[in-house]
Amino acid sequence: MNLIQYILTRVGSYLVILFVGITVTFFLPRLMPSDPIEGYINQIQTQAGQTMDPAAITKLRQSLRELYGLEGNLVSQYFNYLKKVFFEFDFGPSLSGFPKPVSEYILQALPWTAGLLGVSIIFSWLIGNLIGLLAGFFHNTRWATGLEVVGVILYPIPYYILALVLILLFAYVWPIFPLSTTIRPGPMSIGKIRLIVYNSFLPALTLVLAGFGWNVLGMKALSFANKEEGYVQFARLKGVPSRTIMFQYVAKNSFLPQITALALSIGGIFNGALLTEILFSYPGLGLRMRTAIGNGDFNMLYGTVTISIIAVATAALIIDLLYPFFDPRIRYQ
Amino acid sequence: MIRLNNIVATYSTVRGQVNAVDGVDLAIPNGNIVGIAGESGCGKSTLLKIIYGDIIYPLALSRGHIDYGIESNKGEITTKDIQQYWFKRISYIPQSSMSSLNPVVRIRQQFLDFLEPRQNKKAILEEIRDYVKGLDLPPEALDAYPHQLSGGMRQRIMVAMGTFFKPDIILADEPTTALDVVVQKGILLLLMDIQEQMKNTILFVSHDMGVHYQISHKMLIMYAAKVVEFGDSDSVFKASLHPYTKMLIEALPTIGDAHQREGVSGRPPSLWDNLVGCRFAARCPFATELCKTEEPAFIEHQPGHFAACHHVDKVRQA
Amino acid sequence: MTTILKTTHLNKFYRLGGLVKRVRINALDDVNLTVQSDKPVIISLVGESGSGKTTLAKVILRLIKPTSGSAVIYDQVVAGEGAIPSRKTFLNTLQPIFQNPFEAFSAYRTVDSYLQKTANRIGHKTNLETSDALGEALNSVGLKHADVKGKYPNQFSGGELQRVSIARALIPKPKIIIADEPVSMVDASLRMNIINLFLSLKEVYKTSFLYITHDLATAYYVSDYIAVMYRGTIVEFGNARAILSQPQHPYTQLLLDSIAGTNRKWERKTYKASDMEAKEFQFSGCRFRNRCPLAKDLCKEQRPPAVLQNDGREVYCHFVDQT
Amino acid sequence: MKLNLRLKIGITILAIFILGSLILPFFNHVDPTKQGIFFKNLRPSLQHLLGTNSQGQDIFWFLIYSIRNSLFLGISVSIFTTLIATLVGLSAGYIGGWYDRLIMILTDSVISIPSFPILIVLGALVRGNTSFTVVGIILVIFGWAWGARTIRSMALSIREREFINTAIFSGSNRLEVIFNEIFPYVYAYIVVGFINSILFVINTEAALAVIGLSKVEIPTLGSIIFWALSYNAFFTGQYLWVVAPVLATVLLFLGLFLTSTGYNQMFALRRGHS
Repeated sequence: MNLIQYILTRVGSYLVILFVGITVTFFLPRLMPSDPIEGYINQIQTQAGQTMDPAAITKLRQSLRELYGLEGNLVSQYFNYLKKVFFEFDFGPSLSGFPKPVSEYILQALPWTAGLLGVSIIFSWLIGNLIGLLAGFFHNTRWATGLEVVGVILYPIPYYILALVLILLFAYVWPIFPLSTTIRPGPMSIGKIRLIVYNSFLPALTLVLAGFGWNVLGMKALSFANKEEGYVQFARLKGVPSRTIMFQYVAKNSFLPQITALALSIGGIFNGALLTEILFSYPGLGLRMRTAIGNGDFNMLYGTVTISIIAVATAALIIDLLYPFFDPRIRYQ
Repeated sequence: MIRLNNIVATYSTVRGQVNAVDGVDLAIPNGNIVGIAGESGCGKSTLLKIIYGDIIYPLALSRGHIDYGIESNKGEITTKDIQQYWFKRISYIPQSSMSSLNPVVRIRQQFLDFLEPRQNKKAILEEIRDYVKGLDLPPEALDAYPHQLSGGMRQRIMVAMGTFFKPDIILADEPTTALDVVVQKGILLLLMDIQEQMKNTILFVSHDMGVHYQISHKMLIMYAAKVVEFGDSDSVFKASLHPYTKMLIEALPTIGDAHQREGVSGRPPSLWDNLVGCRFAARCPFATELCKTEEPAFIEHQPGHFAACHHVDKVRQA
Repeated sequence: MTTILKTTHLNKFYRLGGLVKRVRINALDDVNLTVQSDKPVIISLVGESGSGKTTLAKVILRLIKPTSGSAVIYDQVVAGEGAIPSRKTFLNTLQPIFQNPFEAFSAYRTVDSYLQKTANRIGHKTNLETSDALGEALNSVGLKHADVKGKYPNQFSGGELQRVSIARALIPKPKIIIADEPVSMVDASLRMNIINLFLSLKEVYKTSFLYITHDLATAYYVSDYIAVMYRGTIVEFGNARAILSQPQHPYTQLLLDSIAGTNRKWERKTYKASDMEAKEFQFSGCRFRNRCPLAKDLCKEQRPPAVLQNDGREVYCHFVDQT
Repeated sequence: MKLNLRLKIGITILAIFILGSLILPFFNHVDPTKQGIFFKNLRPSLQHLLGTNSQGQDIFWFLIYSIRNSLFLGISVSIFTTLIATLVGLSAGYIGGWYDRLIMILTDSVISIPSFPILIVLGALVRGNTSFTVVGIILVIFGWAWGARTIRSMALSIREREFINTAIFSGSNRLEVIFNEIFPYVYAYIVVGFINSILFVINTEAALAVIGLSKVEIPTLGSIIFWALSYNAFFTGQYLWVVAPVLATVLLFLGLFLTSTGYNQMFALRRGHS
C-alpha cells in the first residue's frame, strides 16, 4: 500500500462515516413517534398557564416548522439539512436562547470539550503507553506486575464511576477542588487560565485515569509480544544495550498499533468526555446536550450531536493521517 | 581452536528437563568453515546458542565448558563474559533477514546501534559505507528501510553486519534457507570470500548437504543431541564413517544420476526417553546387539576424522 | 492418448496499487503446456519464488480464477473457458497436497476426520466401508489406520503428517495429485521416502502428479516432464531428464549452475541477481532479458515464441541456437 | 483445564453477584422502589444492612435489585449482540467481496460514530414513555460492531490457511467450512466478546441512567446513582447511597473483566500446547 493509496482510503472511509452519521442524526428524530415542535408548543402552553388561541398556535407551529427545516418532503429536507450543515454551519436558532443561533452556542462550547479531551488524551496516551512499555519490557519483575495490576483494576471502571469517586473524594471529603465548574466570561488573563486549569483538573483527571488502564494493558501486551520478535532477539544477540532495545526496537514498533487503536477508540473516549462534562457541569458540548434535553431545545440537541460526529470522525482521520509519519512501510512504498 | 569440553545443554520445560545437547566433546581448528548438519531437533541450533553464550532460561549449560582460544585484555574469553564481545569477536548471522531487521529503523542506524554511545558515529558510518562498498554492495542500501530491499540484499547486509568487526568466530544459522538458489549462491560465495580474507572460523548450520559440500571445510554431523561424526569435508562426503552420515549423503538425488535413492526411514528417539546404547541403532542397517546396549565412543578413527560408531569398518566397506 | 495436462493461453493478471497508479502484474502470461500420454506421468513445475508456479497450481485447483485461457486436466476443462465438469467429477479427478503438513489440518480436528469426510463424499456411508477405505489409503503410504485414528496434527512428525495428507488425497482415487512443494518442510533424511512414494503410487495407483518445486535435483529424480518458469512465463518445457542434463534456455542454465549439488564444486563466479521483480513482470519482451548474457534488442521487443527442438522440448528463447 | 489466577478471581466475583442477586430477592417481601416504607436516613443495622435513604428505601435491597436488573439487561442484550456479531463477522470474513466491504463500512461507522450523543437524542425523544425493552434494543444496535469486526478479521485470516483447502477438497461445503474449520478458532473470542459485551451494556445503560436518560424507574446500577444524585445524597451526607452502588459496579466490572481476560489467557495457553 503506498502513501497516496493509504490517504485516499482513509479519507474515503472518513466521508462514508460522516455521511452515515449525519444521515442517522437527520432521520432518527424524524422516525420517532414524538414531534419536537408539538413538545415545544405544549411547553409554552404550560409555561403560559393557559390555553392559547388556536389560530396563534397554528401560526406558531407553521413558523417553527419553517424555521427548523421541517417543511417540504423528506428528501428536500435532507438535502437542505446537508447544505446547511456543511456549507453554512447553520443549525437554526436555539429554542431556549431564541433567536441566538445554535452555531454560536456550539462555538462557545467546542473549545472546552476540545481542550479537555486533547489534553487528557495526550496525557493518558503518553503516560499509559510509557508505563505499559515498561511493564511489558520488564514483564518478569515485581514492580511491572504491580503496574499491570493497577491497569487491570482501572481498565474496567466506567467514566461516571471515576467522576463520582473523584467528586466524592476531592470535592466533598477533602474539598480542594470545586464541585462544578464556574468560570465567568471575560477576557483571558493569567488568573483566568489558572481558574480554567483549576476547574478542569478533576474532569481531566477522570478522563486520564479512564484511558490509562486501556493504554497500559494494550501497550503491555504489545511490547511483551514484541520482545519475542526476531529483530528484538537479533538486537539482543548483537549486544545492543537494553535501553536502546526498549526504545529503538520494542517501543517504536509497539506504538504503531496503539496509534491505530487510538483512532478507533476516539469515539468511545468522546462518549466518556460528554458524560464527564455533564457530571462536572463543565461547559462543553456534553453539558450543552444535557441542558438542551432539559429545555426541550431540539435544534441545540441536533446541532451538538452533528458537531460531535463531525469532530470525532475528523479527530480519528487526523490521527490516521499522522500514522505514516511513524511508519516508514507506508511512507516509502 | 575452539574446544568444546563435554557440553551438556539442558532445557527446563513443563514436562521436566531435557538435554538438547548431550555430551559434545571436540576441538574445532581455527580458520575453517565448519558445516553442521542433522535433522530438526537434533540439537544443532542449541549447540550454536551455547557456543554463542546466549544461555538464558529455559536453556542452561548444565555441564562442561568451552575454551574459545580468544584472548581479550581481561584474559581468555569464557561463556560467562562472551556477551561483551558479541559482534566484536564472535558474531551471528540469523536465518531470516526480514524478521531480524527492525522494520521501522533505517539499516544504517541498525548498523550503528550496537556501538558504544560515545563513539564517533559519523566516522564509523563512513567506515561502514566503505566496508559495504568493499563487499560489492551498494552503499545506498544502508540508507534504506528493510522493506525497501530485496531478500537477497537484506541477507547480504546481514553478512556485512556479522563480519564488519572481523570477528574471530562467526555463527550462521541456516542463513540462506529462505532464499532462491541463484541468490543463495551469491551469498555463499560472498561468505567464502570474506572467510578466505579474514580467516575466521565459521560455524555454518544447514540442513542442505549440497550447501555443505560447496562451502564447508569440515563437517559436523549431529543426531539426537550427540555429535556422531566430525572430520574434513572431503573425507566425510567420500568416506563417511557413521551410517547416519552415509545414509544422509546417499539419500541426496543428483542431477545426471537417476539411481534409486532411499530416505532414512523411521524417526529419531525421543530425548525424553531413557536412552541406552547407540541412539541411531533403531534405524541403522548395521546395528547389532552391542549397539542396543553400549553407547559407542566418539573416537578419532583416522587423523582428524572422528565418529561414534561400533561398526566403522563395516560402514566404510559398504 | 489422454490429455493429462493442457493449458491454452492461460493468463492471470493482478492489479496492484490504488486508483492513482495502477500496475498490472502478469502472474501467468500466456502459459501453453500440453502433456499427452496413455500412462500416468509426473510433471514438474520448477522455478524460483515469484515464477508463477504456485499460481498455476492454484488456477488448476480452482482456488483462483484465470483472467483468460483455459486449463484441461484429463480431458476435462477445470478452469477458464469451456465446459466445466461438476464439482463431484472435479474432486474425483484431482486432489491437492500442500507444502506444510501442519498447516494442512486444523489443530482443532483429528486428522482422520478429513479422511472420513473424503470417504463419505465419494459414497462410503457405513462405518465399515469408510474404515476400509481409510485403511487402504493409509496402508499405501506406509501407515496403519490404528496409528492415525483420533490423533491431532501435533501428534505426528512432519513426514508422517505429509503421508496422511497423501493418503487423504488418494481416497477418491484421483487421476492426478497436485503437490505444491510437498517436501520442502520435511527433513532431508525423510524427503526421499515421500518422493519414492510418488513413484510407487504412479505405478500402483496409476496416479499422475503435478509436482511443484524449486528443487531441481528431486525434479530430475522423479519426473517425466518438466516446465521451467520465470516471472509468469514458461521458459523451457519437455522431457525432464533431457532438459536438466542439457539445459538450453539461459535461465535454466543459470538455475542449474546455481544449485548446490554434491557432484561438482562451484566455479567462483556469481550471476546478476534480480532486484526488480515487479518490473520484470511487466516486460513485454523476454522477461529474462535483463539478466541474460545473450540478450539483444529483439528480446526487448518481442516475447520469444516456443522453439521446438529435436528432442521434443520447447525453448522460449530467440537465440536458442547460440546457447 | 487449569484455571489461572485472573479467571479464578473473576469467576468467584461473578458467581457471588449472579447467585446473590438471583437468590436473595426470595428473602425480601417489600418492593425496594416504594418510598416511605421505612424510616428515613437510618444508619446501617442488621435490619437495614446499608441503612435507608432520604426516601425511606432500604439501600441494600434497592442495590440487590439493581444488580439483578443490570445483569439481566447485560446478559440478555449480549446474547443478541454476540449472535449478530458472530453471524455477521463469520459471513463477512468468509464470503468476502462486496458483501464484506459493505459490512465493514457498516461496522466501522457504528464504531467510529460516537454512540453517546445519539443515545442522548434517542433518550430525549422517547423520554417518559421508554421501556426497558426499548433501551435493550438500542443497546443491541450499538453493541454488535466491535465483536463483528474482530471476528471478521479472524475469519479472514483463517480463510487463507491451508486446512480450509483440505476441507474443501475433502468435500466440505461453505457452511461446513465455516462451522467445522473457522468456528473452532474464533470460539474462544466469542466467549470473551460475550463477556465484554455484558460490560459494555451495563456500563452504557448505567451511564444513560446516571444522567436520567434511561428507564430510571427500574432500579439498575445507574438509576440508583441517578436517584441518589437527584436527592443530593452527598449534601445530606448519605454517602452509602452512592458509595455502595459505586463499589458494587467496580467489583462487578472487575469480575467481568478478569473473567474475560483470564479466559483468553487460558485459551491462548491451551492453543499453544495442543
